[in-house]
Amino acid sequence: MSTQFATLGEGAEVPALPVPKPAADAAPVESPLRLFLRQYAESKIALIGAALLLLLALAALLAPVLASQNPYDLAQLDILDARLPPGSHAAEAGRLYLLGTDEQGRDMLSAMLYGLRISLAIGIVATVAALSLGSTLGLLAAYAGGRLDAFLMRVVDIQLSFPAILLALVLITVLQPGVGNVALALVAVQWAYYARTVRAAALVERKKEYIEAAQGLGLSGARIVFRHLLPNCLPPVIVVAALQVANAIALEATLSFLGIGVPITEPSLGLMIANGQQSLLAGQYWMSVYPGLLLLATILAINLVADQLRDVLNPRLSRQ
Amino acid sequence: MQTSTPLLELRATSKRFVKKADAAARLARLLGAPPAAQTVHAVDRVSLAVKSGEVVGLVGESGCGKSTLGRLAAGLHGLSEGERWWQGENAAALEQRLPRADYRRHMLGIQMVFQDPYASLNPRLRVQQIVGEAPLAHGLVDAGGQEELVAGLLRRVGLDPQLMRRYPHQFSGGQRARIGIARALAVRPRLLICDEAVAALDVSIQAQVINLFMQLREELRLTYLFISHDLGVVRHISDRVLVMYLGRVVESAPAEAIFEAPLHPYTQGLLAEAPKLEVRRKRFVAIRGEIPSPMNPPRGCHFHPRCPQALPRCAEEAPVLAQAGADRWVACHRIDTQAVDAAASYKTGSAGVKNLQGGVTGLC
Amino acid sequence: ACALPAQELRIGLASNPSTVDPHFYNNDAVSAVVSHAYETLVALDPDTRLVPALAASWRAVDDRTWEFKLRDGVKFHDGSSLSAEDVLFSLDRPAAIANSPSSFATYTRSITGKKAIDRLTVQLTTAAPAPLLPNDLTRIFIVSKKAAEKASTDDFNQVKVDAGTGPFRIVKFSPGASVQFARFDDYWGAKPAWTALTLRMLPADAARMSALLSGDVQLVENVQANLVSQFRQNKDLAVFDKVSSRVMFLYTDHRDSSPFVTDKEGRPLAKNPLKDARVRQAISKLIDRKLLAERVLDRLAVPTANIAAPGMFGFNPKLKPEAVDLAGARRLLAEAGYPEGFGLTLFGPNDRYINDEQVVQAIGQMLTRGGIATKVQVSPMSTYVGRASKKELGFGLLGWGVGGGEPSGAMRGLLGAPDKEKGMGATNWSSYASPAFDALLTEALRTVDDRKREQLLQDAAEQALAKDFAIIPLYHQVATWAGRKGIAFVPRVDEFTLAYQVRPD
Amino acid sequence: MTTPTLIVEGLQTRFFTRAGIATAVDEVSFTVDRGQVMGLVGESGSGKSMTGYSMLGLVDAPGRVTGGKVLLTQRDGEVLDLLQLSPRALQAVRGNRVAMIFQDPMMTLNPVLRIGTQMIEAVRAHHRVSAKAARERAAAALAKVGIASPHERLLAYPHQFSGGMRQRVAIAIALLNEPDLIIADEPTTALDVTIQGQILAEMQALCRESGTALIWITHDLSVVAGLADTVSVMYAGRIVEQGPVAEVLERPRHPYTRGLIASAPSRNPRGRPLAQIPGMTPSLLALPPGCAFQARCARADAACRATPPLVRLPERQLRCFHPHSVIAATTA
Amino acid sequence: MLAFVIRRLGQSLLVLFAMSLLVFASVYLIGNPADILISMDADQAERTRLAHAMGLDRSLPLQYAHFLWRALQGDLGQSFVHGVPAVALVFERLPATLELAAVAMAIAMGIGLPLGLWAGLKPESFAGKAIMTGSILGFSLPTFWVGLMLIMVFSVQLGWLPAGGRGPTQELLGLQLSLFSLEGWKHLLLPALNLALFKLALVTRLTRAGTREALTQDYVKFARAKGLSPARVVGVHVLKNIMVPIVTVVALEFGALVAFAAVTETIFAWPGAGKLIIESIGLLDRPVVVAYLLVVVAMFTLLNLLVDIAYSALDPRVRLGDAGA
Ligand SMILES: Nc1ncnc2c1ncn2[C@@H]1O[C@H](COP(=O)(O)OP(=O)(O)OP(=O)(O)O)[C@@H](O)[C@H]1O
Ligand SMILES: Nc1ncnc2c1ncn2[C@@H]1O[C@H](COP(=O)(O)OP(=O)(O)OP(=O)(O)O)[C@@H](O)[C@H]1O
Ligand SMILES: [Mg+2]
Ligand SMILES: [Mg+2]
Ligand code: NI
Repeated sequence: MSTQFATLGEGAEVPALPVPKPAADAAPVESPLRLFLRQYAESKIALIGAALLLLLALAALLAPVLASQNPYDLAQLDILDARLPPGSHAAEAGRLYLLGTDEQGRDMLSAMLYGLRISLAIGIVATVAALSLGSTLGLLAAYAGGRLDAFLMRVVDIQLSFPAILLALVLITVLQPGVGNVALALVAVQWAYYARTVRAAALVERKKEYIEAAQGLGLSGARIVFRHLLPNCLPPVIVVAALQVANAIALEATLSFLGIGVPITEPSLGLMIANGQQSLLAGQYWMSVYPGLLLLATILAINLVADQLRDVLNPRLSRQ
Repeated sequence: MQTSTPLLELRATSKRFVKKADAAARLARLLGAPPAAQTVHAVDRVSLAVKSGEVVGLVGESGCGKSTLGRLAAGLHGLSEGERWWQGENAAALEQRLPRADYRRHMLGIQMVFQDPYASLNPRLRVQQIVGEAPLAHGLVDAGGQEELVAGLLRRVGLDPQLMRRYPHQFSGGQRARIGIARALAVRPRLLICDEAVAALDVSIQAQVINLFMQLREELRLTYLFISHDLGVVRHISDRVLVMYLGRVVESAPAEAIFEAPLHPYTQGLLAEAPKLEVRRKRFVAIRGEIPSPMNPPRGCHFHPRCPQALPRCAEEAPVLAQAGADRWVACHRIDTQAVDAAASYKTGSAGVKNLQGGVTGLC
Repeated sequence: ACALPAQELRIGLASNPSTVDPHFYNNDAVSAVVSHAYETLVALDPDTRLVPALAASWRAVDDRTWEFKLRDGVKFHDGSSLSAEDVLFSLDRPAAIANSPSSFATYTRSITGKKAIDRLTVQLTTAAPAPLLPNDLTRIFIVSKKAAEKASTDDFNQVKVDAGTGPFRIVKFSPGASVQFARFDDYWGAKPAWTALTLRMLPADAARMSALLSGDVQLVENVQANLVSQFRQNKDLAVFDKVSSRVMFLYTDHRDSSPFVTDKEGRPLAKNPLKDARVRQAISKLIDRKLLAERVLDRLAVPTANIAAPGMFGFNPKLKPEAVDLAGARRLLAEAGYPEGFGLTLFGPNDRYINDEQVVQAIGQMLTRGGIATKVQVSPMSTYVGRASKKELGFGLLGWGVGGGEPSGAMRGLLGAPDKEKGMGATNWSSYASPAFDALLTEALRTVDDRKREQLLQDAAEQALAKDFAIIPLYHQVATWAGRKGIAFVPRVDEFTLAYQVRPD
Repeated sequence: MTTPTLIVEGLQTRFFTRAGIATAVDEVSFTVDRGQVMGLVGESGSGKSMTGYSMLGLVDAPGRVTGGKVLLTQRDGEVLDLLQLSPRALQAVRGNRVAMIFQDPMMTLNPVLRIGTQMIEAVRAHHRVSAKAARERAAAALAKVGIASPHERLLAYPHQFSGGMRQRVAIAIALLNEPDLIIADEPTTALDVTIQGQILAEMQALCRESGTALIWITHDLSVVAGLADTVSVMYAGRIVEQGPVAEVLERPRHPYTRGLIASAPSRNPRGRPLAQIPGMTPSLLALPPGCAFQARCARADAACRATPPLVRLPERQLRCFHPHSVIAATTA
Repeated sequence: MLAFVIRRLGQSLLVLFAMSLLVFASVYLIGNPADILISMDADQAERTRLAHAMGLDRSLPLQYAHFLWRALQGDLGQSFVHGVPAVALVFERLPATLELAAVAMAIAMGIGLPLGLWAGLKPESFAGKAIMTGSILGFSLPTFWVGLMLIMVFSVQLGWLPAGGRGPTQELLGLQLSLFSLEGWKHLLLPALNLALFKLALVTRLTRAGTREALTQDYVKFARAKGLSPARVVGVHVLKNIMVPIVTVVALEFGALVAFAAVTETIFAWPGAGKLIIESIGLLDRPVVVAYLLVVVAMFTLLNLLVDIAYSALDPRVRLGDAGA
């Protein structure tokens, strides 16, 4: 053996396994969150989407502060101010209706802010509830397997073979229209998607070696499911969920259009569009077009964000 | 023969993966459809004993059941048949007797190190959690001591402890392999089951990790079940080698013996096929045919359709693993006492080995 | 194409008639369509006065017997001639249709005996005096016995039978889409100007309005309210309107307690304030009917205090729409013991009447301003009616198309103290019960003399509406139609859109 | 002496990524003679595949070939510079004069198309022959790589084949048009030893018979040892040592080659620690100036901060300022 | 395969049973159909008669048992409103809906596939980005609103196309279709476009994703290495592979399309089954609601089955027998 190799060969026996100073050291330690944010920020249009969404969410949140009128308080409405075009002044108090009024004399701007609130709330609450329910069941099915799995998946099959809009239609007709019930119907419509997606993801993840490693380390089932399995199954579902928020909002609008959405006295954006469309032919475009634009902007923003989320969270891409 | 009880012992264990036929499938079968239920005999009545301090190598081609056997040994798969003994106690009986948590803690002595450096680490946990979670969960260490423990482990596997706040994706393949090893070491195992633990690594990194394994063996008195399809690696670190073919062990012998003088025709073929650095301009001549599916393995000796020396009997009767010398076992109808005697004398020198090989072929 | 006489008329309907069997489903949408091909003995003119149709004349032989003289020379579409046999058959057929969702038998039930005196004379006897029989017979279409004897509803729908006498014959019925007619050239009366007629079912307002605007149809019914004034100014279009017999009102709960009546904070009340007539009157005073009509309903409403529309038999000119009177209302509320007001939920449909949900909201606003904290809840008619008829609601908006030419039927169903035997109060969601009113109405219902009966009906209306404030009448809807220029149309109180009253001009 | 089938000169391929420019193939030069086998070895990410792709214009964005020459001498003597060809002309060369085989037999065949379709299209892309004739040719090629009843097999889908058989199909496709050069990118890495043995045997025989030149990309030195005539060792995009197999493997001179060979278990006594190269392969994005191996090299000094040139010695080419002397023999 | 079909049919029966139970109970909860159907003039006697005639005077379990018994004999009851067998009614309206959905799907595929391919092949180009942004719009716009806009622009403003209704129909294989005349197409175009918009966006995005995925696959590189023309690589190797997920989604979405047609049909007065179901829910015409949903679910199931079979045809790797879950 040559002298050169001696240094290599024998040197290794001493505990000094040379600690590699990898190139990675040069890069700052990047938490997944930071990495995520950096990757997210790579697309300009997605950033615009996020900013828009943030703005809209703020507007919705602060609606009571921002709005000049509480559109849900019948006492504040004046039928004499009904259907005023944008920029009109109220008959009595002389206040300005920047975007006009609806058939009840509601200030469109205020109503839209409140409507956005309802639309977003319904979209988010329904999606989060459906996500929680669906992913818990999906996870359970995947981890437990056997009869429970078979049973749950049959239920999912049944649910999925039923057209969503019709289910919602029947459900709300039974439950009576109302914000809560619309959300409930949307949950009933959506949970199965999540259950199926999470189950599929969990079945894939469960086969991965880190789960076996956790089992080998004697960790409890609950710990494995919630600490190891769940966080790794969620990313694909979160992307779906972000899109589903938009979908839920659109579905709620459609239900409102069919006359069984949220209460007429607390209109969501969808309901405002649906009601306002009556006035379109009459040239009173503002009652429908402005909420329509706002809804469009909202859904667009959510979609943009979700799209980028999908790219960033895509397991295939995130490896690199 | 052995006086001390083996650390881990598998007695005639089998693992079958069965796809159960549901009502619809049974109905379809009644209506004349071909049976859909399929059984994979991944491991077929394999016995295995690992003595304390030993390195047992397990080789075989893809799909022959190495990983399954490893998982059986580690307790990650339930046994379809047979018994598993750990430190002289039947694991099944132990599980009955002990409370769940105690049983789990008791069995921590067996740990696995996995092949895929990407899939074997939870991508959403920091190294500190990956390595330190189990000791904490089992009360081997308290929350305050976790960091110190992890630092020590990382140092031991040759990683900078400062890296413990990082996530797996921020490491190279070799570093990840080390993290996987540190994770296993964290619960103070006695036996490490390494399933292709170096297969995914580059040559230069592979050497580093193999050295680490050997170093740890010395320092921590570890015992290994080392699964690999790389004969060179197995030869290098194993004391004893098992050769598997289609769910069965076909040969088991001390490493030197098996590499110098393989008895089973399959082992012989395997060794002949393995490319070697030394050989130049070799004419490759192959074992014929493909590996059959474990779903419907050939009758009799699983290897007989590809065996250049097959007897009519091989197609009918599965050979049992019979002793063929000191600590040597082989499952082949060709090997009889003669060969066993010859095998017993393999240490007499290279001439003896040649004789043996001649002897075996001479039987044809 | 100009040289030819006007050929095809296409009309956009707002409804979706489910059948063309004239006896299957007692429903205005169906009857309006079927009226093109089938006729009744007695008809209603555009102002819902009785006029002869297939019966050239009729008279009350005595209190319990009516005699109808049929028109001679009337031909059915199948070629046979109208005879008493056909009339008797047609009177029997409704009761024979077991699965009718709403049976015409209601109108023939009072008839206990019928006989053909001769080929063109029919005599009908009733158990009790039945002054309304001719009115009821405006609902029963006469079909050819020969053609219809063995025909099922399905045969009618598939146009396998053609059993009417009307100016048009049905050519094709496409459910949910259209009904096609051809002119019946042997029609006994004035021939329509159109050789072909298509009634398209376009219930969605937007589709119907744009169909008119784009010329797909020449006439539509139920012009979308907020388009009326615009259409009036459009020189390509002509708008026709008529105060309809449909009256809109609020029913109020007269029971001791009512599920949705609370105090202002939403807590349940021990006593139901709506039981107090003063409270009901106060509510009536709080509602600005004029504002409703002008702002919410685009002038498609005429404030009322009656059930019968102005000009209709039984209309009481003494009852004047209550004027807004906030002070008066407050005083009444205070007198009733609710100086601070109380809480209410107002229910209503959102898919049935002109701007119904807007009306409900506007009334909510008006009551809230008057101190009665009002919540508003609307739902599709199907669920609304379901709950209301179980008397789960207590306070809501309802409309009633007063059919048959006089309001006695409406009063009986709406205001009569519920009594199954007498057929009273079937739709009395207010649970109003007044012996005085019941006495007047019962008397009216057996008075054959028209003058006396009208007086009784007017008195009954005054009792229920002006003294008891049993329900709160709001307004009569104005029915609208719009046609392309060059079309003349005679609007009708009963809102029927009849093509033979459309003429090119 | 005839001109070599392939002369590659100064080939360079770069990836223009967001994070920076990665030079995946840098100044790579080599020649392959007719009927010869060249082994191209190196660790993962060293640029072996990219070298192969670059020659055939198969580098995907954001990568681009940024320099060099790839001269192919066809059997009829015509010389083409593959990097200068129009896309159409290159298309005519691919799969025809130069064929390529990929690593993963599970992925290289289109799963939804029949084997026959995939073979026939390869013939008809380059030759105006009837479908029938193409089919015959495909069947013949299958038979040549040892697949029984080739005509029936043409109707099968890839998933009905085992990994080894699929790789044989890929080889058969490469052979279809009797190319001058085959680039085989780790075609046996995913296969079992026994199957690998079969395929190596077949390839060897085929090249000998047809005079096709072969570039065999692998990370396994022992495969090269048995199969190749010459070997090029790559490290971080550059060829660091090149020469006849016997020379390079017996007497490695570059520290990297030497470390690589020394770390093979078979070169070390059983049970003793393996000789090892410290550290790990650098990221191409953060490559230090000069010799890419310097950080891991025991012999590195200040000189190594400059890029070592490719030194042509007799029987050997080297890229190192401090090569080992020839005398240092094997360790075994 | 056989086991698979049996399993699917078994599941479907289960679904159908659950569905009928659900709908039955729902409609019962909503209200009494008699209340809404009957003329306001009707007295209590008439109301009682009607309730009895419809069997509504019995308890819910009894009603359901009766329904089930009749259903097992193939009779799903008569429509309360139309007085004809409910199933016949549904089947009478279904062709219009299927025609609409099929044309919409054809539009979605015919436009979405090329757009998606383009965007997938040139993801960084302006056109590629524009297509993707456009597809987000397609996702975001509520159907009913788009429908209204289409009417406003194309019928009212421009007067090119009719605003609603269905054109003349002709019979083909027992189906009344309006595809055979210019007038029919004119009526069909707007609603089909309206219905197609969402799916168009979906197909575009799916195709793009699939294309991008396929382009990174070794077999595409191998196809290029074989010297195939780009047209063949994209047209055969890429396209055939992305067809697998697209066909699945599209076929499943066809069901959703049929369901969502309810909205479009309402706006465009299209006399299809969707409009029927909306009206029937409004009128509490229970037999029709039940029959419609059962037919739709059966259709869904059939589609699912067909998808799976198509799947195994498109992707030879898929074996139906072992589709366990
Ligand atoms: N969960 C499972 N379900 C069904 N079959 C399985 C399962 N796990 C393994 N098998 C089958 O059991 C057989 C043995 O698999 P195993 O993974 O043990 O092989 P191996 O020797 O480790 O192969 P490799 O070298 O490819 O890792 C294979 O045919 C495999 O398909
Ligand atoms: N799309 C890309 N963007 C940036 N860099 C890339 C890209 N594709 C490849 N590379 C770089 O090119 C280098 C060479 O890759 P190549 O695939 O040729 O390596 P290889 O030697 O074939 O490795 P292996 O043995 O793993 O196949 C790699 O280091 C990789 O980082
Ligand atoms: Mg394995
Ligand atoms: Mg490579
Ligand atoms: Ni399944």
